Amino acid sequence: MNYLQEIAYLIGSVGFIVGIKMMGQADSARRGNLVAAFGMAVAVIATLFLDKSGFHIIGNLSYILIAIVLGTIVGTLMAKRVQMTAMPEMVSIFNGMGGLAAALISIIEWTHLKHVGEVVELGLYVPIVAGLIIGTISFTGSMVAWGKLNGKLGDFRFPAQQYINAIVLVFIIAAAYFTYSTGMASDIPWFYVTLGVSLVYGLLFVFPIGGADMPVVISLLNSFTGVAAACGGFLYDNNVMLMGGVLVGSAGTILTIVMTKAMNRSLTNVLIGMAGSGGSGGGTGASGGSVREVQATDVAIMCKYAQKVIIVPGYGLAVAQAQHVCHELELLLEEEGVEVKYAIHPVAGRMPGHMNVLLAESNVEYDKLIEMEDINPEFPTTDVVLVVGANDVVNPAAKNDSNSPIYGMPILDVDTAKQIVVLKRSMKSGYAGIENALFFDPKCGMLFGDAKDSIGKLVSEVKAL
Amino acid sequence: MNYLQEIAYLIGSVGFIVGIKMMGQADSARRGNLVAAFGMAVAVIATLFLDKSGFHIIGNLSYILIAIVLGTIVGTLMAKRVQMTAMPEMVSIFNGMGGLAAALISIIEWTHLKHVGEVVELGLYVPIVAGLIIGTISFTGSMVAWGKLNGKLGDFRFPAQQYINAIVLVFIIAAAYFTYSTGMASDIPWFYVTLGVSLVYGLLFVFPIGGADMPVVISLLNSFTGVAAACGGFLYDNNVMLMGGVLVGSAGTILTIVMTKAMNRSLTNVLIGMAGSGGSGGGTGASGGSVREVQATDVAIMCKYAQKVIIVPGYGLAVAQAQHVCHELELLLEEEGVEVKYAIHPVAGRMPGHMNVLLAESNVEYDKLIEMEDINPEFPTTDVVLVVGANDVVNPAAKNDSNSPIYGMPILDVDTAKQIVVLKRSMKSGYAGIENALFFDPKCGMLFGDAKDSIGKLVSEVKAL
Amino acid sequence: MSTVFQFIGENITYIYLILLMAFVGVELISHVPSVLHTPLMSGANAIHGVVLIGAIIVLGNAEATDYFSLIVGFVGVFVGTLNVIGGFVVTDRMLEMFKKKPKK
Amino acid sequence: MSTVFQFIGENITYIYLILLMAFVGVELISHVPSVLHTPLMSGANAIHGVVLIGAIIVLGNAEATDYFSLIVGFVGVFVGTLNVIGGFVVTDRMLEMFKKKPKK
Ligand SMILES: NC(=O)c1ccc[n+]([C@@H]2O[C@H](COP(=O)([O-])OP(=O)(O)OC[C@H]3O[C@@H](n4cnc5c(N)ncnc54)[C@H](OP(=O)(O)O)[C@@H]3O)[C@@H](O)[C@H]2O)c1
Ligand SMILES: NC(=O)c1ccc[n+]([C@@H]2O[C@H](COP(=O)([O-])OP(=O)(O)OC[C@H]3O[C@@H](n4cnc5c(N)ncnc54)[C@H](OP(=O)(O)O)[C@@H]3O)[C@@H](O)[C@H]2O)c1
Repeated sequence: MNYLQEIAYLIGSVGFIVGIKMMGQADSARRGNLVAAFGMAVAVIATLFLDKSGFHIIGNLSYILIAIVLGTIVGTLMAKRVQMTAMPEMVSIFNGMGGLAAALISIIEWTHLKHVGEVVELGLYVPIVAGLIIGTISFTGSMVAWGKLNGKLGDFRFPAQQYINAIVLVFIIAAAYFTYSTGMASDIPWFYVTLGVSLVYGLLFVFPIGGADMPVVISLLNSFTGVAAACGGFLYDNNVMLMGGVLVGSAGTILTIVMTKAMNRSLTNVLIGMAGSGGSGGGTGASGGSVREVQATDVAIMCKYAQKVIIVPGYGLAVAQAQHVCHELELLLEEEGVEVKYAIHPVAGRMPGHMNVLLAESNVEYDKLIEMEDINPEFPTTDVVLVVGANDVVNPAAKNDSNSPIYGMPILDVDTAKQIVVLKRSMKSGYAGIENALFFDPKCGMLFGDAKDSIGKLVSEVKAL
Repeated sequence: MNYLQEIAYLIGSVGFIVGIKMMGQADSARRGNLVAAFGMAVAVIATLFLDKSGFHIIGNLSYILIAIVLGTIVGTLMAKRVQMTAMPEMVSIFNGMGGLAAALISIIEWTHLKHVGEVVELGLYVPIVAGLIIGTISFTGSMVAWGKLNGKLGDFRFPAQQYINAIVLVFIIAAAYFTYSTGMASDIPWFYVTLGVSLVYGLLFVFPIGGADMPVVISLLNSFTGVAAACGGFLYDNNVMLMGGVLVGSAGTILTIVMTKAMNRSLTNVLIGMAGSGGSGGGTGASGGSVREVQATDVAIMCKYAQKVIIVPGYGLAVAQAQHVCHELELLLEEEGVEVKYAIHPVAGRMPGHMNVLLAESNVEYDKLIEMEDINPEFPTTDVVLVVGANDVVNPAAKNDSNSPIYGMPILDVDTAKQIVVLKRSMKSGYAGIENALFFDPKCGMLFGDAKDSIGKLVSEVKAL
Repeated sequence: MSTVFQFIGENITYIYLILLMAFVGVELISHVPSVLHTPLMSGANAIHGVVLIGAIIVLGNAEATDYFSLIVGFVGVFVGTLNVIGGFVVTDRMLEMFKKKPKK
Repeated sequence: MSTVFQFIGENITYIYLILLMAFVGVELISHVPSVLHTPLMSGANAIHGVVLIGAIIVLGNAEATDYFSLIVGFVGVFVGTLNVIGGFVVTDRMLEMFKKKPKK
């Protein structure tokens, strides 16, 4: 009955790979998550009840089970209770917990080594200290990201931050080296110095980055925690930890890069904190042309007698929590025989898939959410485009103005439609902090006001007509 | 200086992976091939001059080098001399050589085992016999494929072929088992029986499959040879053979499936030889409507005064070797200010990428070859479509007629263009052996004759105008 | 230099495993539609919770009198479980919203 | 059953390597445009020529008097080299034709 544990770990590893693969396609994504969870369950059970020589119940089983049960209850409650829009915060917390676990493992293993004497084996030391440093950075970094996402922490920049951060990083590595070279003999507890400075580094690393870039940061810290888990795999010669950790490490890194690319940014650009102003700050635009303000009544008439209406949701829709009333409007127009679709820009909102999550929450059908490439050819045959709290994703500067910071980003070609109505509160700019020439387009009318209020008015006007 | 060989093998393996990855993108494909070749060179050199303990020149170096030099000369000459259109045949031969090499290795290792006595270790025997069987099948199968591709061998079907093939396969496995269980003691040389029957199976396996399906078969045999190479990797505990072999085994299998999918077939469907008639046989179509024949002069006028002409190349273009004159026509029209593009259907011709290879040979610019998804929206704004020796890939039955064998295959939507001219020799059907309603479309004119002749006439007419 | 070679040589299998797994990760993610980025991030987050297994091993090996290891290990298992369970549940909730509604 | 388990357990690293490599192969190919199928097939064909290394090992280990092994091994190395060299050269020729021409 040997080798059962190895086989269970193999199943776990394959479960992770297949799970991630399935999660990459919309129709199998949810099952993919279950497959990965199944792999995890197999691996955990194999750890509890097997060892290299066969069946063997692990020590301190009762404590372990209590901790697992507690963790399960708390984790489930947190995950179930969280609001849809607060999901990234939740991911950030859980990510931090993983980093913390990795760091705690390293701490315990280190204290065990104390009994061994002065010389530490390199093959043992490297995974311990790497797990410590990376896990700790991931932990405090995630906590800061969480604080920023829920608005508790603001941006915090200090002069020469990049250089200071680099120096701190060098110091961590030096401390880790001293820990090794002096072993237990030194007066200074270098190991705990390494720990302490890593904690600080995690804070310094995330603090200067703009709040709106947190999804990217979380994805990066996610891959850090993966690497920390892989260190544990080395340490215990445990294949499933190694495989799972490396998989998340590499997948997370690529995901981070893909995410920044979709926002037309580079990773370094995000990391050294060159984000836009975050949120709806920025200059008040008042360029050459004049703006045409429209009233809800007019818009209601336009929509009701249109053949085809496309709704372009953006960050403002999320801020205003206007998704439900937006769905109401959609249903109402459909009853009137109007064809209604949503045009989903990949980076509309503040996290990838933000709009899908939001609209799905209000029960909009998945088929109605059309991705950018597919909807762009449809605008010329569209009578009315309603731009609800979106700005950068419909900014023609991305195409025309090679000096614009968003130049080159693919956008939704709303200006080819017959009529455009923009729902926002003011002429303020969006995330990128730049003006939008679309608003000055003669075909474009502005319906000022909070998105939820405006759409609410549209609904009652359409009903009243 | 230990471990150098392992590191070289690692470099080789990574070279293979990176090479395949780069070969998957048009702009890096050629460099990818070089990367893979570099990986191979490193691995071969490491085998000649290193072993597990460091520098060590392999025995019989002179013989080995002679064989390598001979192989290099012959291989290069063959590869350089072959006509573009005969490339699949060439690949087939080389693939067979790989299979043969794997089989020869197994034969030698087996004769070495003879000295060991009656009991063979299972861990040694399995890779030897698997390499033998798979390598042999790949060898004879590839030779048949080669013969079919260059027209030396016809299709050859016999009753109940699937069952006979299955029985032969079972017999191979039984013989392999007897080889193992009786060891060297048996009167019957089971090992050589296994070899012989495998040789036959390779023939039986490929004979019934239609000549036009050979690209698929070669791809499959390709993955077989990969697996045979991986067996060698097991046998010698050699990582680069293992990795390279497994990579080709899995990549080849998927490639085979992707290829059959592009042709709207299933792999089983191909393998049990249910191909179309192959070539331009098939029924003579004469459905309800009437056909409009046109003359080269008319077509020349249409083209010359068009704004935009799209050429749809098909198998007939390859048969007629009309690529060069086609390019001439294209240049001529461009001089007249006509916009000319080529619409490339993924399975036009008889091998994937057939049209690209052919047109590239005649120096058509890569930018002018537009893939199906991208060109389909352009047809409505096109004045003249020239369908040159293509048939199935423009057959509207794939969309309209759910009983048609090609129903569901994506096609080029030429019928949305303003005018269509089809260049072919007769009303005969194409590969799928079915009628084409397009030819009866009022917008469609037929210019009968060999494609090379017809286009030649068009060229002189356009010049004369 | 030769110590580096030796290190690589001795851990060659690990290196193969890590390299291959890294390739798998990269290839799996490169072609994912951006809509699924957030759920994927969340799912990957749950997977690195496999570090829980390390915490279990630590706690399982702690002596009955080694209160430091027991307490820290207990916390480790607890937060590790949080990562795993919370991660999978949140991902499931996100993905639930992508499911196609049955047509009325 | 338990012998199967034992076999798997003893060769677990091989199994990981094979599985991962198979995943890599599948992922690498799944998204390839069909234009490149033939060159890719040809390139993969050249790569399995790595079996040449096995032939070299066999010929390298053949005794000076073992004519059977010498001859068969020689043929093996020869055909293996054909596969490798011919494969890469043909692939290169195919891909040469895909290169973008400089604009006139
Ligand atoms: N999706 C991601 O993963 C992600 C992550 C980080 C950054 N980003 C970036 O975020 C931007 C997303 O573009 P976007 O077009 O969705 O948003 P945006 O360009 O940030 O514009 C949002 C607009 O919504 C309006 N708004 C705010 N609150 C509103 C309310 N209550 N009612 C109505 N309107 C309201 C604001 O104008 P008023 O103040 O005048 O109302 C603002 O101009 C891109 O630049 C993208 O690169 C995306
Ligand atoms: N690409 C691949 O990998 C692959 C592999 C295997 C099978 N296939 C299959 O092959 C078919 C390819 O479609 P296709 O449209 O390219 O070809 P097709 O449907 O086979 O039609 C070719 C047409 O060319 C004409 N033709 C033959 N020789 C000619 C000549 N010298 N001059 C002018 N015309 C000539 C023939 O008509 P006439 O005899 O009247 O002249 C025939 O109708 C698909 O069904 C596909 O599934 C493709």
